[in-house]
Amino acid sequence: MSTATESRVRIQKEDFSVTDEIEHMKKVSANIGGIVVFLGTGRESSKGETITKLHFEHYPQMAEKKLEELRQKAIKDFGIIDMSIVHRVGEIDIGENIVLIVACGEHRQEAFKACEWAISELKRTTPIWKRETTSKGDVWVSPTP
Amino acid sequence: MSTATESRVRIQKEDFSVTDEIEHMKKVSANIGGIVVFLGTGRESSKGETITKLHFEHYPQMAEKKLEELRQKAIKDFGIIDMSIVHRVGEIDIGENIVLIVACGEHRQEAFKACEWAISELKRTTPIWKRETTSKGDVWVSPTP
Amino acid sequence: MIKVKYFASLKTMAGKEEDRFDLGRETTVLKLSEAIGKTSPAIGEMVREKKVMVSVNQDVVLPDAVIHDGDEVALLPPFSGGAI
Amino acid sequence: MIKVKYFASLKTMAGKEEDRFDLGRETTVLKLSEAIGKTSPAIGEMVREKKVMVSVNQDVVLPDAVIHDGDEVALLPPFSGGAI
Repeated sequence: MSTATESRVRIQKEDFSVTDEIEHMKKVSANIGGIVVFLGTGRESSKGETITKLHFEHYPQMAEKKLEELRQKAIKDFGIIDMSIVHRVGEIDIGENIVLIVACGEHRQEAFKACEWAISELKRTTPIWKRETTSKGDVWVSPTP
Repeated sequence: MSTATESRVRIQKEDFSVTDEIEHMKKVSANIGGIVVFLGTGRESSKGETITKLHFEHYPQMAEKKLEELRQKAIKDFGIIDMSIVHRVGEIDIGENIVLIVACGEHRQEAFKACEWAISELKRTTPIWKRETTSKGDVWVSPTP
Repeated sequence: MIKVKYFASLKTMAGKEEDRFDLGRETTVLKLSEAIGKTSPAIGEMVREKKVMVSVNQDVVLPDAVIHDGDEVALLPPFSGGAI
Repeated sequence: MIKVKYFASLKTMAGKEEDRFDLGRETTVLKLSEAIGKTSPAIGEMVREKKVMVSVNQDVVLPDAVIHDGDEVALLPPFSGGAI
């Protein structure tokens, strides 16, 4: 069901397989010992409203460029072996995968730090926007920390 | 290839599928928004020695009991929705999966904290031992922080 | 010509995905916001009040940045990717 | 009878997975360590020097814990699970 391609950062409509993404990263080095993964999924409620659907839009090219910058900074600043990032766009149902960050380190400490930094930096710097569909209609969402 | 059973903590010889474990956890609640996963894998080298094989042994029943205590404490102390833990025992090759912790939260912050705490607590409290096979023979490993 | 791209809520407000403006060889974000304001006053104002970020050729710029003929400008509402 | 289980390096040292000792209705970790020491002096010493943890019925206990007839005792070298 997935298409873990050669590219370490991707924005795509299709779902991804967490297992495939991890197995792909494992091939990078035999010294990976700790892999920390963040998987963001579609929640059913937000600020008391029931959400029925999500829609993500991105600024093509700029979004990919920001993700690649983010990946390279994570590798350099935290000393991890590698990182991959996949973000979906288009319509996404509740419970479905939205975003995946895989941080691979020799040890776990740096992988945890890099992964947590990366998701918060992604939200801050990557031109992607979320629209929520609730019973009250469609709303473009303001950022959350 | 995996057998994601009903049990949230397991010690088993067989490999597991990260995707299956996550999908199993997603069914717990439609309010899961952030999932943080730690996956420990077999590294090729340790203190300069090349490792050819790993072997894990556990104290049956006590190890499972400790993992379940750990899971319940993580849920209570960090306010996450749920956690699952799988640890493999027996022979494990380089690059293979060893241990998986899946922490599911409404938000990512508590899931990161709970997952990082859980792996370090597992190492401290769960009766599991690692033996490394190198060119110099077999060595039972002393704990690492 | 300068190409201006609208995203998310701004696309809805503008009623279109992009616009083109001829403002000579060199202009500023402020002057561009006034040109946009002629058809979409609310958007022009949001740019001047820094409620949206502005990128030029896919790099976020400061409000006093210079824009050249042929540049791609985008108006970027606050980002909200990354799930929760 | 008290059942004593050896794990990891201790299993290698003892040359067996478990042992049984008859020490009456009630005994202590110290007395048990002396009984073990008769056939495996090094292990008895490790217990007394607290180089291994001791569990009784699968709960880690302090060195002055009382052990009852029928209990399952385990000698636990420092744990090293959890990959890295």
